[in-house]
Amino acid sequence: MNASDDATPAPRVLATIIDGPLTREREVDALASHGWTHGSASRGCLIGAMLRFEGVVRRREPYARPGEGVGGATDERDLLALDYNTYDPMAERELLALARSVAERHGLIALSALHSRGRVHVGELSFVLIVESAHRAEGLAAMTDFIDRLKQDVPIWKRPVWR
Amino acid sequence: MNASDDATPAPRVLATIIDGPLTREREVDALASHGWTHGSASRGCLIGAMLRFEGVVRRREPYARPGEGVGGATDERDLLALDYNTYDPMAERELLALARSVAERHGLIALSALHSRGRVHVGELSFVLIVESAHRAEGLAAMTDFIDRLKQDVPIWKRPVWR
Amino acid sequence: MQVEVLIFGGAALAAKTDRVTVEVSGAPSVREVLAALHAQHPALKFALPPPETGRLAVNQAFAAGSHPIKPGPLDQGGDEVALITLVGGG
Amino acid sequence: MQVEVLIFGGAALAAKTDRVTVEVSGAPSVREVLAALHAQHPALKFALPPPETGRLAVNQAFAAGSHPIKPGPLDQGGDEVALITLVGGG
Repeated sequence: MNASDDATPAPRVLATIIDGPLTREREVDALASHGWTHGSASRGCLIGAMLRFEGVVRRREPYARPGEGVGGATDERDLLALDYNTYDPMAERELLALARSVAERHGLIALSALHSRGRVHVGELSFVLIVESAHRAEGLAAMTDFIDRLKQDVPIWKRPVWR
Repeated sequence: MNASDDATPAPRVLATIIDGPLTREREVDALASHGWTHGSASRGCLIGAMLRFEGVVRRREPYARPGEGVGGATDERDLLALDYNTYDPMAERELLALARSVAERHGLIALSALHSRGRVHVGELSFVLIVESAHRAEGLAAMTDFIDRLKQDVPIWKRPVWR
Repeated sequence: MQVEVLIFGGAALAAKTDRVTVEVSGAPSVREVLAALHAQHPALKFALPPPETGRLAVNQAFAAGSHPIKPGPLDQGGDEVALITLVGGG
Repeated sequence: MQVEVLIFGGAALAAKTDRVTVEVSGAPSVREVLAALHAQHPALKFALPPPETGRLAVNQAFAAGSHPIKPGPLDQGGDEVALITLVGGG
Protein backbone atom coordinates (compact mmCIF):
# COMPACT_ATOMS: atom_id res chain seq x y z
CA MET A 1 0.00 0.00 0.00
CA ASN A 2 1.28 3.38 -1.00
CA ALA A 3 0.44 6.64 0.76
CA SER A 4 -0.26 8.33 -2.55
CA ASP A 5 -3.08 5.84 -3.15
CA ASP A 6 -5.14 7.64 -0.54
CA ALA A 7 -4.49 11.16 -1.76
CA THR A 8 -7.55 12.70 -3.39
CA PRO A 9 -6.43 14.48 -6.55
CA ALA A 10 -8.33 17.53 -7.76
CA PRO A 11 -11.41 16.56 -9.75
CA ARG A 12 -11.01 16.51 -13.54
CA VAL A 13 -13.50 18.94 -14.94
CA LEU A 14 -14.62 19.77 -18.47
CA ALA A 15 -17.35 22.13 -19.65
CA THR A 16 -18.02 23.07 -23.23
CA ILE A 17 -20.68 24.49 -25.52
CA ILE A 18 -21.00 22.87 -28.92
CA ASP A 19 -22.85 24.06 -32.03
CA GLY A 20 -25.87 21.89 -32.79
CA PRO A 21 -27.07 18.64 -31.23
CA LEU A 22 -24.75 16.58 -29.05
CA THR A 23 -23.91 13.43 -30.94
CA ARG A 24 -21.71 10.67 -29.60
CA GLU A 25 -19.05 11.68 -32.11
CA ARG A 26 -19.05 15.33 -31.02
CA GLU A 27 -18.92 14.26 -27.39
CA VAL A 28 -15.92 11.99 -27.96
CA ASP A 29 -14.16 14.77 -29.92
CA ALA A 30 -14.82 17.32 -27.15
CA LEU A 31 -13.48 14.99 -24.45
CA ALA A 32 -10.46 14.06 -26.56
CA SER A 33 -9.66 17.69 -27.38
CA HIS A 34 -9.31 18.25 -23.63
CA GLY A 35 -6.90 15.32 -23.51
CA TRP A 36 -8.89 12.87 -21.51
CA THR A 37 -11.60 10.24 -21.55
CA HIS A 38 -14.06 9.09 -18.95
CA GLY A 39 -13.74 5.66 -17.43
CA SER A 40 -12.45 3.69 -14.55
CA ALA A 41 -9.18 2.46 -16.04
CA SER A 42 -7.81 5.99 -16.35
CA ARG A 43 -8.43 6.80 -12.67
CA GLY A 44 -6.64 3.94 -10.93
CA CYS A 45 -9.93 2.11 -10.36
CA LEU A 46 -11.08 4.54 -7.66
CA ILE A 47 -14.43 5.09 -9.37
CA GLY A 48 -17.41 3.28 -7.88
CA ALA A 49 -20.19 5.12 -9.69
CA MET A 50 -20.51 6.56 -13.17
CA LEU A 51 -23.59 8.62 -13.90
CA ARG A 52 -24.78 10.06 -17.16
CA PHE A 53 -27.64 12.46 -17.74
CA GLU A 54 -28.89 13.27 -21.23
CA GLY A 55 -31.31 16.10 -21.89
CA VAL A 56 -33.41 15.36 -24.96
CA VAL A 57 -35.61 17.82 -26.87
CA ARG A 58 -39.18 16.60 -26.35
CA ARG A 59 -41.88 16.68 -28.99
CA ARG A 60 -44.29 18.63 -26.75
CA GLU A 61 -43.54 21.94 -25.07
CA PRO A 62 -45.65 24.37 -23.05
CA TYR A 63 -47.03 27.07 -25.34
CA ALA A 64 -48.08 30.53 -24.15
CA ARG A 65 -51.47 31.28 -25.74
CA PRO A 66 -51.48 34.37 -27.99
CA GLY A 67 -52.67 37.39 -26.08
CA GLU A 68 -51.85 35.92 -22.70
CA GLY A 69 -48.14 36.58 -23.06
CA VAL A 70 -45.27 34.98 -21.25
CA GLY A 71 -46.30 33.66 -17.85
CA GLY A 72 -49.93 33.31 -18.96
CA ALA A 73 -51.92 30.09 -19.10
CA THR A 74 -50.13 27.48 -21.19
CA ASP A 75 -51.05 24.61 -23.43
CA GLU A 76 -48.81 22.04 -25.05
CA ARG A 77 -47.95 22.12 -28.73
CA ASP A 78 -45.85 20.04 -31.11
CA LEU A 79 -42.33 21.21 -31.53
CA LEU A 80 -39.94 21.00 -34.46
CA ALA A 81 -36.82 22.05 -32.56
CA LEU A 82 -35.42 24.28 -29.83
CA ASP A 83 -33.03 27.12 -30.61
CA TYR A 84 -30.51 27.52 -27.80
CA ASN A 85 -29.27 31.06 -27.41
CA THR A 86 -26.08 31.45 -25.36
CA TYR A 87 -24.53 34.62 -23.99
CA ASP A 88 -20.95 34.11 -25.15
CA PRO A 89 -18.36 33.72 -23.76
CA MET A 90 -20.03 34.05 -20.35
CA ALA A 91 -22.15 30.91 -20.82
CA GLU A 92 -19.20 28.55 -21.22
CA ARG A 93 -17.30 30.27 -18.43
CA GLU A 94 -20.25 29.92 -16.03
CA LEU A 95 -20.75 26.31 -17.11
CA LEU A 96 -17.12 25.62 -16.19
CA ALA A 97 -17.37 27.53 -12.90
CA LEU A 98 -20.47 25.50 -12.00
CA ALA A 99 -18.73 22.25 -12.96
CA ARG A 100 -15.74 23.08 -10.75
CA SER A 101 -17.83 24.14 -7.80
CA VAL A 102 -20.10 21.07 -7.92
CA ALA A 103 -17.16 18.69 -8.44
CA GLU A 104 -15.33 20.13 -5.45
CA ARG A 105 -18.33 20.40 -3.14
CA HIS A 106 -19.27 16.74 -3.70
CA GLY A 107 -15.72 15.38 -3.82
CA LEU A 108 -16.11 13.96 -7.32
CA ILE A 109 -13.40 12.24 -9.33
CA ALA A 110 -14.52 13.78 -12.63
CA LEU A 111 -17.34 15.82 -14.15
CA SER A 112 -18.03 16.74 -17.77
CA ALA A 113 -20.82 19.02 -18.93
CA LEU A 114 -21.66 19.59 -22.60
CA HIS A 115 -24.39 21.91 -23.84
CA SER A 116 -25.68 22.75 -27.30
CA ARG A 117 -25.75 26.16 -28.97
CA GLY A 118 -28.22 26.82 -31.80
CA ARG A 119 -30.82 24.47 -33.26
CA VAL A 120 -31.52 21.05 -31.75
CA HIS A 121 -34.35 19.02 -33.27
CA VAL A 122 -36.88 16.92 -31.40
CA GLY A 123 -35.32 13.66 -30.21
CA GLU A 124 -31.78 15.05 -30.30
CA LEU A 125 -29.58 15.74 -27.26
CA SER A 126 -28.95 19.28 -26.06
CA PHE A 127 -27.21 18.52 -22.79
CA VAL A 128 -24.95 15.76 -21.47
CA LEU A 129 -23.62 15.53 -17.92
CA ILE A 130 -21.17 12.81 -16.89
CA VAL A 131 -20.21 12.33 -13.26
CA GLU A 132 -17.63 9.93 -11.82
CA SER A 133 -17.40 9.43 -8.07
CA ALA A 134 -16.07 6.97 -5.54
CA HIS A 135 -19.57 6.15 -4.27
CA ARG A 136 -23.06 6.50 -5.62
CA ALA A 137 -24.39 8.94 -2.99
CA GLU A 138 -22.17 11.89 -3.88
CA GLY A 139 -22.55 11.22 -7.60
CA LEU A 140 -26.34 11.36 -7.44
CA ALA A 141 -26.32 14.44 -5.21
CA ALA A 142 -23.86 16.19 -7.54
CA MET A 143 -25.97 15.45 -10.60
CA THR A 144 -29.12 16.89 -9.02
CA ASP A 145 -27.20 19.90 -7.71
CA PHE A 146 -25.60 20.61 -11.10
CA ILE A 147 -28.85 20.47 -13.05
CA ASP A 148 -30.71 22.67 -10.55
CA ARG A 149 -28.00 25.31 -10.65
CA LEU A 150 -27.60 25.14 -14.43
CA LYS A 151 -31.13 26.56 -14.63
CA GLN A 152 -30.20 29.43 -12.32
CA ASP A 153 -26.73 30.50 -13.25
CA VAL A 154 -25.76 29.64 -16.80
CA PRO A 155 -26.89 32.19 -19.41
CA ILE A 156 -28.50 29.87 -21.95
CA TRP A 157 -32.04 30.39 -23.22
CA LYS A 158 -34.19 28.23 -25.41
CA ARG A 159 -36.67 29.40 -28.01
CA PRO A 160 -39.26 26.95 -29.34
CA VAL A 161 -39.58 26.39 -33.08
CA TRP A 162 -43.14 25.17 -33.56
CA ARG A 163 -44.18 22.67 -36.20
CA MET B 1 -53.31 16.86 -32.23
CA ASN B 2 -54.51 13.39 -31.36
CA ALA B 3 -56.04 12.39 -28.02
CA SER B 4 -53.83 9.31 -27.86
CA ASP B 5 -50.75 11.54 -27.85
CA ASP B 6 -51.56 12.55 -24.31
CA ALA B 7 -52.26 9.07 -22.96
CA THR B 8 -49.50 7.86 -20.67
CA PRO B 9 -48.74 4.25 -21.55
CA ALA B 10 -47.56 1.86 -18.84
CA PRO B 11 -43.81 2.19 -18.28
CA ARG B 12 -41.62 -0.30 -20.09
CA VAL B 13 -39.69 -2.20 -17.49
CA LEU B 14 -36.84 -4.71 -17.66
CA ALA B 15 -34.87 -6.33 -14.84
CA THR B 16 -32.37 -9.10 -15.26
CA ILE B 17 -29.45 -10.77 -13.54
CA ILE B 18 -26.52 -11.70 -15.75
CA ASP B 19 -23.56 -13.99 -15.03
CA GLY B 20 -20.30 -12.06 -14.75
CA PRO B 21 -19.53 -8.40 -15.44
CA LEU B 22 -21.96 -6.22 -17.38
CA THR B 23 -20.37 -5.47 -20.71
CA ARG B 24 -21.98 -3.30 -23.36
CA GLU B 25 -22.48 -6.41 -25.48
CA ARG B 26 -24.28 -8.29 -22.69
CA GLU B 27 -26.43 -5.25 -21.99
CA VAL B 28 -27.46 -4.89 -25.63
CA ASP B 29 -28.24 -8.62 -25.78
CA ALA B 30 -30.34 -8.48 -22.62
CA LEU B 31 -32.33 -5.50 -23.89
CA ALA B 32 -32.80 -7.08 -27.31
CA SER B 33 -33.91 -10.42 -25.84
CA HIS B 34 -36.76 -8.51 -24.19
CA GLY B 35 -37.64 -7.08 -27.57
CA TRP B 36 -36.81 -3.46 -27.05
CA THR B 37 -34.11 -0.83 -26.99
CA HIS B 38 -33.76 2.39 -25.05
CA GLY B 39 -33.94 5.67 -26.87
CA SER B 40 -36.14 8.54 -27.77
CA ALA B 41 -37.09 7.49 -31.29
CA SER B 42 -38.89 4.40 -30.05
CA ARG B 43 -41.09 6.36 -27.64
CA GLY B 44 -42.65 8.96 -29.91
CA CYS B 45 -40.19 11.62 -28.71
CA LEU B 46 -41.87 11.94 -25.30
CA ILE B 47 -38.56 11.46 -23.46
CA GLY B 48 -36.92 14.58 -22.06
CA ALA B 49 -34.34 12.95 -19.80
CA MET B 50 -32.28 9.79 -20.09
CA LEU B 51 -30.28 8.78 -17.07
CA ARG B 52 -27.74 6.02 -16.71
CA PHE B 53 -26.09 4.79 -13.54
CA GLU B 54 -23.17 2.34 -13.61
CA GLY B 55 -21.91 0.64 -10.48
CA VAL B 56 -18.21 -0.18 -10.85
CA VAL B 57 -16.15 -2.48 -8.62
CA ARG B 58 -13.64 -0.24 -6.86
CA ARG B 59 -10.07 -1.17 -6.12
CA ARG B 60 -10.45 -0.39 -2.40
CA GLU B 61 -13.04 -1.90 -0.09
CA PRO B 62 -13.62 -1.67 3.65
CA TYR B 63 -11.96 -4.63 5.36
CA ALA B 64 -13.01 -6.00 8.75
CA ARG B 65 -9.83 -6.58 10.75
CA PRO B 66 -9.30 -10.21 11.81
CA GLY B 67 -10.60 -10.82 15.33
CA GLU B 68 -12.91 -7.82 15.20
CA GLY B 69 -15.46 -9.60 13.08
CA VAL B 70 -18.15 -8.14 10.91
CA GLY B 71 -19.30 -4.76 12.15
CA GLY B 72 -15.97 -4.10 13.87
CA ALA B 73 -13.53 -1.31 13.03
CA THR B 74 -12.64 -1.32 9.36
CA ASP B 75 -9.68 -0.48 7.20
CA GLU B 76 -9.42 -0.38 3.43
CA ARG B 77 -7.62 -3.02 1.41
CA ASP B 78 -6.91 -3.70 -2.24
CA LEU B 79 -9.45 -5.86 -3.96
CA LEU B 80 -9.14 -8.31 -6.84
CA ALA B 81 -12.88 -8.77 -7.42
CA LEU B 82 -16.29 -9.03 -5.81
CA ASP B 83 -18.30 -12.24 -5.87
CA TYR B 84 -22.00 -11.48 -6.10
CA ASN B 85 -24.18 -14.10 -4.49
CA THR B 86 -27.84 -13.99 -5.49
CA TYR B 87 -30.76 -15.82 -3.90
CA ASP B 88 -32.36 -17.26 -7.04
CA PRO B 89 -34.94 -16.87 -8.41
CA MET B 90 -36.12 -14.40 -5.75
CA ALA B 91 -33.39 -11.86 -6.56
CA GLU B 92 -34.48 -11.33 -10.17
CA ARG B 93 -38.14 -11.32 -9.17
CA GLU B 94 -37.55 -8.66 -6.50
CA LEU B 95 -35.41 -6.64 -8.92
CA LEU B 96 -38.34 -6.66 -11.37
CA ALA B 97 -40.87 -5.82 -8.64
CA LEU B 98 -38.69 -2.90 -7.56
CA ALA B 99 -38.30 -1.73 -11.16
CA ARG B 100 -42.08 -1.80 -11.67
CA SER B 101 -42.87 -0.02 -8.44
CA VAL B 102 -40.29 2.74 -8.97
CA ALA B 103 -41.29 3.22 -12.63
CA GLU B 104 -44.95 3.55 -11.67
CA ARG B 105 -44.46 5.75 -8.61
CA HIS B 106 -42.34 8.26 -10.56
CA GLY B 107 -44.33 8.09 -13.80
CA LEU B 108 -41.35 6.97 -15.88
CA ILE B 109 -41.43 6.10 -19.56
CA ALA B 110 -38.95 3.24 -19.18
CA LEU B 111 -36.60 1.66 -16.65
CA SER B 112 -34.04 -1.11 -17.09
CA ALA B 113 -32.00 -2.64 -14.28
CA LEU B 114 -29.21 -5.14 -14.87
CA HIS B 115 -27.19 -6.77 -12.09
CA SER B 116 -24.28 -9.20 -12.12
CA ARG B 117 -24.17 -12.65 -10.54
CA GLY B 118 -20.79 -14.21 -9.66
CA ARG B 119 -17.32 -12.71 -10.06
CA VAL B 120 -16.81 -9.12 -11.20
CA HIS B 121 -13.23 -7.81 -11.27
CA VAL B 122 -12.05 -4.37 -10.23
CA GLY B 123 -12.96 -1.76 -12.84
CA GLU B 124 -15.78 -3.86 -14.29
CA LEU B 125 -19.49 -3.06 -14.03
CA SER B 126 -21.77 -4.99 -11.69
CA PHE B 127 -24.89 -2.86 -12.00
CA VAL B 128 -26.51 -0.73 -14.69
CA LEU B 129 -29.68 1.31 -14.27
CA ILE B 130 -31.25 3.18 -17.19
CA VAL B 131 -34.15 5.56 -16.64
CA GLU B 132 -36.16 7.41 -19.29
CA SER B 133 -38.62 10.10 -18.23
CA ALA B 134 -40.47 13.07 -19.64
CA HIS B 135 -38.61 15.49 -17.37
CA ARG B 136 -35.40 15.43 -15.39
CA ALA B 137 -36.92 15.77 -11.91
CA GLU B 138 -38.76 12.44 -11.84
CA GLY B 139 -35.87 10.65 -13.52
CA LEU B 140 -33.37 11.79 -10.90
CA ALA B 141 -35.76 11.02 -8.03
CA ALA B 142 -36.48 7.56 -9.47
CA MET B 143 -32.78 6.75 -9.81
CA THR B 144 -32.05 7.67 -6.19
CA ASP B 145 -35.14 5.81 -4.99
CA PHE B 146 -34.26 2.67 -6.95
CA ILE B 147 -30.67 2.49 -5.72
CA ASP B 148 -31.66 3.06 -2.09
CA ARG B 149 -34.27 0.33 -2.19
CA LEU B 150 -32.04 -2.07 -4.12
CA LYS B 151 -29.87 -2.16 -1.00
CA GLN B 152 -32.86 -2.98 1.18
CA ASP B 153 -35.01 -5.36 -0.77
CA VAL B 154 -33.11 -7.30 -3.40
CA PRO B 155 -31.39 -10.45 -2.07
CA ILE B 156 -27.92 -9.97 -3.54
CA TRP B 157 -24.77 -10.10 -1.42
CA LYS B 158 -21.21 -9.33 -2.30
CA ARG B 159 -18.12 -11.09 -0.97
CA PRO B 160 -14.72 -9.43 -1.41
CA VAL B 161 -11.89 -11.33 -3.06
CA TRP B 162 -8.71 -9.71 -1.72
CA ARG B 163 -5.54 -9.34 -3.70
CA MET C 1 -40.26 -29.35 15.13
CA GLN C 2 -37.49 -27.69 13.16
CA VAL C 3 -37.33 -24.82 10.67
CA GLU C 4 -34.28 -24.57 8.45
CA VAL C 5 -33.36 -20.95 7.66
CA LEU C 6 -31.12 -20.08 4.71
CA ILE C 7 -28.58 -17.36 5.49
CA PHE C 8 -26.37 -15.27 3.20
CA GLY C 9 -23.67 -12.63 3.07
CA GLY C 10 -22.11 -11.52 6.34
CA ALA C 11 -24.41 -13.79 8.36
CA ALA C 12 -23.25 -16.85 6.41
CA LEU C 13 -19.60 -15.78 6.73
CA ALA C 14 -19.93 -15.30 10.50
CA ALA C 15 -21.78 -18.60 10.99
CA LYS C 16 -19.50 -20.41 8.51
CA THR C 17 -22.54 -22.07 6.97
CA ASP C 18 -25.35 -21.19 4.55
CA ARG C 19 -28.21 -22.45 6.74
CA VAL C 20 -29.11 -22.74 10.41
CA THR C 21 -31.87 -24.67 12.18
CA VAL C 22 -34.21 -23.46 14.89
CA GLU C 23 -36.43 -25.55 17.17
CA VAL C 24 -40.05 -24.39 17.15
CA SER C 25 -43.37 -25.73 18.32
CA GLY C 26 -46.37 -26.23 16.03
CA ALA C 27 -46.64 -23.95 12.96
CA PRO C 28 -44.80 -20.77 14.02
CA SER C 29 -45.19 -17.29 12.58
CA VAL C 30 -42.34 -15.33 10.98
CA ARG C 31 -42.17 -13.38 14.27
CA GLU C 32 -41.74 -16.58 16.27
CA VAL C 33 -39.01 -17.90 13.96
CA LEU C 34 -37.15 -14.58 14.28
CA ALA C 35 -37.45 -14.77 18.08
CA ALA C 36 -36.11 -18.35 17.96
CA LEU C 37 -33.16 -17.21 15.78
CA HIS C 38 -32.34 -14.51 18.36
CA ALA C 39 -32.54 -17.01 21.23
CA GLN C 40 -30.84 -20.00 19.60
CA HIS C 41 -28.22 -18.28 17.36
CA PRO C 42 -26.78 -15.34 19.32
CA ALA C 43 -23.79 -15.23 16.92
CA LEU C 44 -26.18 -14.04 14.17
CA LYS C 45 -27.54 -11.22 16.31
CA PHE C 46 -25.83 -8.49 14.23
CA ALA C 47 -27.72 -9.67 11.16
CA LEU C 48 -31.14 -10.29 12.71
CA PRO C 49 -34.05 -7.87 12.38
CA PRO C 50 -36.16 -7.28 15.52
CA PRO C 51 -38.71 -10.14 15.91
CA GLU C 52 -41.57 -7.63 16.13
CA THR C 53 -40.85 -5.73 12.92
CA GLY C 54 -38.59 -8.06 10.90
CA ARG C 55 -39.52 -10.08 7.86
CA LEU C 56 -38.23 -13.27 6.33
CA ALA C 57 -38.52 -14.61 2.83
CA VAL C 58 -40.93 -17.56 2.80
CA ASN C 59 -40.93 -19.57 -0.42
CA GLN C 60 -38.90 -16.81 -2.08
CA ALA C 61 -41.21 -13.90 -1.22
CA PHE C 62 -41.01 -11.43 1.66
CA ALA C 63 -43.44 -12.34 4.44
CA ALA C 64 -44.63 -10.13 7.30
CA GLY C 65 -44.48 -11.00 11.00
CA SER C 66 -47.80 -12.80 11.27
CA HIS C 67 -47.22 -15.05 8.25
CA PRO C 68 -47.41 -18.75 9.28
CA ILE C 69 -44.53 -21.06 8.41
CA LYS C 70 -44.77 -24.79 7.66
CA PRO C 71 -41.88 -26.41 9.54
CA GLY C 72 -39.97 -29.41 8.29
CA PRO C 73 -37.65 -30.22 5.40
CA LEU C 74 -38.43 -28.79 1.96
CA ASP C 75 -38.83 -32.22 0.42
CA GLN C 76 -41.45 -33.06 3.02
CA GLY C 77 -43.61 -30.01 2.32
CA GLY C 78 -41.86 -27.54 4.61
CA ASP C 79 -41.59 -23.90 3.58
CA GLU C 80 -38.32 -22.49 2.19
CA VAL C 81 -37.33 -19.87 4.74
CA ALA C 82 -34.54 -17.33 4.21
CA LEU C 83 -33.06 -14.55 6.32
CA ILE C 84 -32.52 -11.56 4.04
CA THR C 85 -30.76 -8.66 5.70
CA LEU C 86 -27.75 -6.53 5.02
CA VAL C 87 -27.97 -7.01 1.28
CA GLY C 88 -25.28 -5.35 -0.79
CA GLY C 89 -26.20 -5.25 -4.44
CA GLY C 90 -25.46 -2.37 -6.76
CA MET D 1 -26.31 59.30 -18.99
CA GLN D 2 -27.45 56.03 -20.49
CA VAL D 3 -26.79 52.37 -19.75
CA GLU D 4 -27.56 49.82 -22.45
CA VAL D 5 -28.75 46.48 -21.01
CA LEU D 6 -28.65 43.28 -23.08
CA ILE D 7 -31.73 41.12 -22.65
CA PHE D 8 -32.40 37.52 -23.65
CA GLY D 9 -34.98 34.75 -23.75
CA GLY D 10 -38.53 35.62 -22.72
CA ALA D 11 -37.56 39.20 -21.90
CA ALA D 12 -36.20 39.75 -25.43
CA LEU D 13 -39.28 38.12 -26.96
CA ALA D 14 -41.64 40.30 -24.91
CA ALA D 15 -39.68 43.49 -25.66
CA LYS D 16 -39.14 42.49 -29.33
CA THR D 17 -35.51 43.57 -29.03
CA ASP D 18 -32.26 42.23 -27.61
CA ARG D 19 -31.30 45.40 -25.70
CA VAL D 20 -32.97 48.25 -23.83
CA THR D 21 -31.61 51.57 -22.57
CA VAL D 22 -32.12 53.20 -19.19
CA GLU D 23 -31.44 56.78 -18.17
CA VAL D 24 -29.24 57.03 -15.09
CA SER D 25 -27.28 59.74 -13.32
CA GLY D 26 -23.57 59.53 -12.61
CA ALA D 27 -22.03 56.03 -12.20
CA PRO D 28 -24.94 53.93 -10.93
CA SER D 29 -24.76 50.67 -8.99
CA VAL D 30 -26.31 47.40 -10.21
CA ARG D 31 -29.13 48.10 -7.74
CA GLU D 32 -29.79 51.51 -9.30
CA VAL D 33 -29.79 50.11 -12.84
CA LEU D 34 -32.29 47.43 -11.78
CA ALA D 35 -34.50 50.10 -10.19
CA ALA D 36 -34.29 52.12 -13.41
CA LEU D 37 -35.27 49.05 -15.47
CA HIS D 38 -38.33 48.58 -13.22
CA ALA D 39 -39.31 52.26 -13.56
CA GLN D 40 -38.55 52.77 -17.25
CA HIS D 41 -39.43 49.33 -18.72
CA PRO D 42 -42.58 48.09 -16.97
CA ALA D 43 -43.14 45.55 -19.81
CA LEU D 44 -40.05 43.68 -18.59
CA LYS D 45 -41.32 43.47 -15.01
CA PHE D 46 -41.97 39.69 -15.21
CA ALA D 47 -38.29 39.11 -15.97
CA LEU D 48 -36.74 41.60 -13.54
CA PRO D 49 -35.20 40.57 -10.22
CA PRO D 50 -35.96 42.82 -7.21
CA PRO D 51 -33.58 45.82 -7.23
CA GLU D 52 -32.47 45.07 -3.66
CA THR D 53 -31.45 41.43 -4.20
CA GLY D 54 -31.02 41.09 -7.96
CA ARG D 55 -27.82 40.78 -9.91
CA LEU D 56 -26.77 41.69 -13.42
CA ALA D 57 -23.87 40.46 -15.48
CA VAL D 58 -21.30 43.23 -15.84
CA ASN D 59 -18.61 42.57 -18.44
CA GLN D 60 -19.77 38.94 -18.62
CA ALA D 61 -19.57 38.16 -14.90
CA PHE D 62 -22.33 38.20 -12.28
CA ALA D 63 -22.18 41.38 -10.18
CA ALA D 64 -23.88 42.04 -6.84
CA GLY D 65 -26.13 45.01 -6.02
CA SER D 66 -23.44 47.46 -4.92
CA HIS D 67 -21.22 46.91 -7.96
CA PRO D 68 -20.65 50.22 -9.84
CA ILE D 69 -21.41 50.41 -13.55
CA LYS D 70 -19.67 52.62 -16.08
CA PRO D 71 -22.41 54.11 -18.28
CA GLY D 72 -22.04 54.86 -21.95
CA PRO D 73 -21.53 52.86 -25.13
CA LEU D 74 -19.17 49.88 -25.08
CA ASP D 75 -16.85 51.41 -27.66
CA GLN D 76 -16.49 54.48 -25.43
CA GLY D 77 -15.41 52.50 -22.36
CA GLY D 78 -18.86 51.73 -20.98
CA ASP D 79 -19.47 48.41 -19.21
CA GLU D 80 -21.24 45.54 -20.98
CA VAL D 81 -24.38 45.03 -18.89
CA ALA D 82 -26.76 42.06 -19.28
CA LEU D 83 -29.97 41.01 -17.60
CA ILE D 84 -29.75 37.29 -16.94
CA THR D 85 -32.92 35.79 -15.55
CA LEU D 86 -35.24 32.95 -16.41
CA VAL D 87 -32.50 30.92 -18.06
CA GLY D 88 -33.50 27.60 -19.55
CA GLY D 89 -30.51 25.46 -20.38
CA GLY D 90 -30.39 21.71 -19.95
